[in-house]
Amino acid sequence: MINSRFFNRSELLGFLALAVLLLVILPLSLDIFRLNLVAKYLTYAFVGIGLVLCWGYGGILSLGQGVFFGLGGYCMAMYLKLEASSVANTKIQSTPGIPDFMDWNQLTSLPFFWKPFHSFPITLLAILLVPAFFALIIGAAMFKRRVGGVYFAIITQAIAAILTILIVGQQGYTGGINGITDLRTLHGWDIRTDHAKFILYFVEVVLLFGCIVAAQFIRLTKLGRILVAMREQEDRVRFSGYSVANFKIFAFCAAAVFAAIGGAMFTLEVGFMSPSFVGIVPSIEMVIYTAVGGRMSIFGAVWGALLVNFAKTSLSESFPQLWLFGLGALFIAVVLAFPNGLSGIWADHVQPRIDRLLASRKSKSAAGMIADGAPAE
Amino acid sequence: MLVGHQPKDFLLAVSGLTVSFDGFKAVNDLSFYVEENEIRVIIGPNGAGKTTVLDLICGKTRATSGSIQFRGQELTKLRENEIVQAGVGRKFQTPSVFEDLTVFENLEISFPRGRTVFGSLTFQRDDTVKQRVEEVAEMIFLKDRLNTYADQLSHGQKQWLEIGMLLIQDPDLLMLDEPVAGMSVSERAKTAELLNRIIKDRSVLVIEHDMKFVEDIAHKVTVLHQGQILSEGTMEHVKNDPKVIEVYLGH
Amino acid sequence: MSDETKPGLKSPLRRKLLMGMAALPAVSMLGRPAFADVPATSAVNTTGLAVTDSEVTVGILHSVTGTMAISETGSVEAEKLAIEQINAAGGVLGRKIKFIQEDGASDWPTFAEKAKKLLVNDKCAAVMGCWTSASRKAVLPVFEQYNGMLYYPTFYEGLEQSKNVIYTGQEATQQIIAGLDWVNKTKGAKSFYLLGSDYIWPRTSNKIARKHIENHLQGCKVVGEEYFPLGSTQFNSVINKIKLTKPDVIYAIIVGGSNVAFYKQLKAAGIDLSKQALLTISVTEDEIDGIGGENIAGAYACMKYFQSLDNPNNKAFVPAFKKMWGEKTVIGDVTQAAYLGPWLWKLTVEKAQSFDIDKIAAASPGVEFKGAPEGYVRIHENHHLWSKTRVGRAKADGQYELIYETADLVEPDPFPKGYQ
Amino acid sequence: MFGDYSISDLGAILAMQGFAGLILFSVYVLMALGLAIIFGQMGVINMAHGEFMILGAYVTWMTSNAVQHTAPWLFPGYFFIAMILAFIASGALGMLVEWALIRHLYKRPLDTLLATWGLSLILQQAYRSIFGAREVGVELPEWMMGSWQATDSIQIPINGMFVMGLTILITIVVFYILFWSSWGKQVRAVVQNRVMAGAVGINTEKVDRYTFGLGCGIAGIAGSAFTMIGSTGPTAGQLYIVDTFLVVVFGGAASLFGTIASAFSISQTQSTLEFFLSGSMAKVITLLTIVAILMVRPQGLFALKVRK
Repeated sequence: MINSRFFNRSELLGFLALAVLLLVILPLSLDIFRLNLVAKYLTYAFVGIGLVLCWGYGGILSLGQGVFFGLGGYCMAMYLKLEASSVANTKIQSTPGIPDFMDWNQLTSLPFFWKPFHSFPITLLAILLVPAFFALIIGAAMFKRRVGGVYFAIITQAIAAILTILIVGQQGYTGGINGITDLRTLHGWDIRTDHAKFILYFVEVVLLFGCIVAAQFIRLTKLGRILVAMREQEDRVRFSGYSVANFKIFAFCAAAVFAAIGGAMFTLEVGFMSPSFVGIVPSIEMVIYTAVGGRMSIFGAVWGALLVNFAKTSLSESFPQLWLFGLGALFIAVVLAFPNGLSGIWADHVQPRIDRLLASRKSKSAAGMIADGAPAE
Repeated sequence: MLVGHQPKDFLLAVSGLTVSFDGFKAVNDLSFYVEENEIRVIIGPNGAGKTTVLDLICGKTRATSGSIQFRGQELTKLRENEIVQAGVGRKFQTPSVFEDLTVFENLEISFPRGRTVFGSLTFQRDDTVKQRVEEVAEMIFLKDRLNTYADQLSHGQKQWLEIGMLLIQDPDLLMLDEPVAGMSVSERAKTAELLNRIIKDRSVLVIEHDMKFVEDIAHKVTVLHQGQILSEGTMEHVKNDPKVIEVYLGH
Repeated sequence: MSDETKPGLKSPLRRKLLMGMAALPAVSMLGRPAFADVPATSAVNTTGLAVTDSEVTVGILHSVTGTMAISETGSVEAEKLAIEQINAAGGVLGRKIKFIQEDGASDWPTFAEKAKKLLVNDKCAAVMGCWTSASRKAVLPVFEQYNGMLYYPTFYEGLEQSKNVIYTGQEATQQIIAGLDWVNKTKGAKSFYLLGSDYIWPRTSNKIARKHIENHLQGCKVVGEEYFPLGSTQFNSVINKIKLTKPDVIYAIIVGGSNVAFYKQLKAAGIDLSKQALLTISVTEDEIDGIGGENIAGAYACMKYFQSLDNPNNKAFVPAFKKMWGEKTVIGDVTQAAYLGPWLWKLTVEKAQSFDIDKIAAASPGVEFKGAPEGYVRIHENHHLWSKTRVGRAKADGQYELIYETADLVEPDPFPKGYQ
Repeated sequence: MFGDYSISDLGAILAMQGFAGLILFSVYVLMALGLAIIFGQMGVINMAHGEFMILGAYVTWMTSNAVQHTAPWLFPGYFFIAMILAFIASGALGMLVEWALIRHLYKRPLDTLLATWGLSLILQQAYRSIFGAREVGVELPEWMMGSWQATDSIQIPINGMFVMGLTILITIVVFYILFWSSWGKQVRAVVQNRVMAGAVGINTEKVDRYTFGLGCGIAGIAGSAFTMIGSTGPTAGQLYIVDTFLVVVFGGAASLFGTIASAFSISQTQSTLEFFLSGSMAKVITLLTIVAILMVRPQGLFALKVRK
């Protein structure tokens, strides 16, 4: 029977390979500096997983994932900033006990929407719920009215632009273009030390695997199949008795929550949050990572985020001028020749050989099937 | 408004239905009634508005004015999925199946359970589902292809699959848009056999050009012309209607 | 297409040649320092920095790609020039400076990431870098955590002070107060219209300007204050408002590409800068290159350095810079401040007789650099520089002519009382 | 804020403010026309549109330098040459891109978005490598600077009028090409039914290529005109892209008339808001309004009602 197992064989191999790489090989072989870089790359993998669900499976291309990444990141940053702005730490300010940038902007008390972020549980809830709520509003407004495809992409892009201008413009409340910086401790635990970075890395990897499993679960339920069905024949789904809009809203909200978790982890790993992760350019870059990894593959998205960012760091260290040429060309190549990205190449060219080598007579893997199907549009 | 008819008497009561696209009235003040277990065929020349009528009933196109009552429920105010849930099934002219899914999955999606977001997340593929899917697959001659991805089916098989997807919905009113178009002769015969089987125990609204096929199945025929009813009645009656002859032969 | 119009093509090639030449003497001296009194490495480097008997490694951390590359190029060039000159003069404590350059790519986490690389992996003895406040804010925790030393060249909003940073540009009060006093005194200006790009430096600077205008200048008032998104190119509405309010002075802190649009539209709207006083603290000679001298001629800028300064240091500096980077390059305030970084570091190291960060941080206050192109500068206890404030008037050829300079060095005051 | 001013002052401001809105309107129309052709007519989402504009700006800059060095007597009129060259350069690059990239993606509109984003990265870096990271200033002939003194208190910028005149001219030409020329009929035929158009003997590939080239060429002219009011740097194109797309989408993608109407309403809203609020908030409110209206009316202001 199809789909009777949670992971099929190649997916299980992919999962194990990733687990060995992230949990054993990288921590053993990299110094803490490089490991922290990997942790930074992996925060984009969260966004990628969400994009696979909503773009690869649901056919909804959002160019505004930076909004959710940013919302999650800002929620976390607000909590950390409040902790760093204790009265003792800020006694040279004219109003001690509020974040430094508020003091510079003549605020004399904490704005109301900052107050809940004194509490860690509320912060955790906010990281998940604020972006989900935001996505729900956007999604409900757009999908109920059947705004889709290109229009959805452009409107999400506009929303990313609006949020950036707002954050930059309201610097007394948001820290402006500098963002929220100088974050120090989480519940009294100094997150800047090497030791903390090491632990945070593992926390993040575990969360990432949690998200992979959650995404895989969604993919394997009937909802996952409806998403695929919807991408191809939206009307047929509608005339099979489903509210297409509700399913799209769900996929969009799920993607938003994944992105927000990534954003919150980003704040913890990097130690600050700024509007430069909210805008259009980072949002499109997140789509690029996903496309390069393979928009149809959850693991592909993780690999895409890792490899593109790794290439970015190493190429920009040695050939800063060439980096943008390389990225642009890579991207065009992926779109033109390999619409399913690295995972498509793997499924089309590498996996069959392995299968032949193993002389396996099993039926085609699910990943291979998807790669054979029509591209997303 | 409906003199002499209680809407309850009919399964489907279309009255005064009008839709205009930029001033062009594709369907103009159309009224007709379908009874329980009736098989109604709509015929008419190209551009007569046949497909538009089905689009209007299933909610794909919104009516400019008029009403569509299904078991006394006003359909023009419902969304497509609500219309389906009310018991109206629709097959499109070109086969629309989910090519990236297997035959089994195609049928399973149409199974009328777990149609909400939460329902689909918790949907279990239990024995009832499997049984029903296999049952329908057998009817549509695809029993041995359950694990085949739909993009590998032939054109005729896709048509069958789509009919099967409707069948598993078990609608009270089944609307078919040229179900035998584009089929080979042998497929056509098989399809006719299939249709004859599935139209039992429910009302059916069919658009078809194949007159032989129409004669075989139709209880009543409605002839559309320029968005309006030209003639309605038994096949015999319609065939001999001078207006129909005029329109069909006058061209 | 003449070569002159394509500085971008020309300079990389030239740079390579020059770097190659600069490397030659360093190679020939390997192993044996040229100067007799070179202290032992173990004595001057107790914390494991990248210092050998013949070499010391510093980092250069600026954006060479992305939107900020436009601004930061000049700083990179100035820092490389200073390093080359220091090496030619015998290096630092007898050690040649070797630099590792990293690209911040106009992306703040990348700055933090590269800063960490320079400190942790490369063990740089000092880093010259950053331009925007956002990038500095991003790297600051890194420098404090790993105890590095950053020489930061840009004029900025103040409100910061760190043991691990030497601010070679002006903090806000140094740039603003003397300029406002001057325009009030000599031009009799009473009403001011404040403009800025929408981020922290213009906002903080305008805040200081407003407080100074309202509290310290007799009978003066602010008649308008406006902010525009970064990159905005539409200024017609605010120009109309300026015409409506007829301020004595337009006080403009607009940055980047928006400047071009602002000054072109100002000119096109019939505002003649030779009659309408405009004072800016954000337009250096670098920006005029893009704006076009004819569009901004007549405007006043308040800086600490102009390329046209007439003093012996600058007369040596400008030709050296042009020799290295091309005849067409211009030198703005920040470029000069970036040039100070390596020199101040060298002087501090020699004063401390050590490369250790803690000793440098402690030795910095009081370090004087008499060879600065802007004239004499000195490091304050708060790690900012004592420097003069100057007012220049823009000419059509893209240069400023010096109109006024403060008699004495102005004390840096990053947390100005009464201005917050 | 109006307390201190006389009625005539206010009248003058109102006139100038209206004019500022009109200039912004012209800018939006120039930006959006090319995109409206490419996106509205061909369905291609060209994220590199801004870079095509910047190419036009660089061509103008090079022309201005070349003319100054070789034929200074030509300088007062060089702008016209520059615009033609900008059109040719951007148009030619556009046709090359269509051939190399876009034609493989007509069936995947969202993928054109991704591919052209890659292209825009490459173009940005190319500009940076060729022209340097710094912004370049284009010197204008003297007659284009300054303003026309309409009354004592009303001054109208000459280059603003020039941009407006240019916008009207280009709009007329585009409308002529698309709606009255036989080539325009071919374009529309291909847009409506590619297969059918091919069947009746229209060379659809050629039509696609020239349409794309035309859209990019107009972007080049827009970039050329922008050197009068904006800046020219490698990444300046990115600033325009969201605004441009919103103008086109808000107008109703398939309708050129809608593009113009939407450019008008957006520019007037923004310039009025700018007068009462700060530039940042004006921008936020304008964008929010557009997004909100698009949510209520996703087809934009002017949508062709088509039978689906």
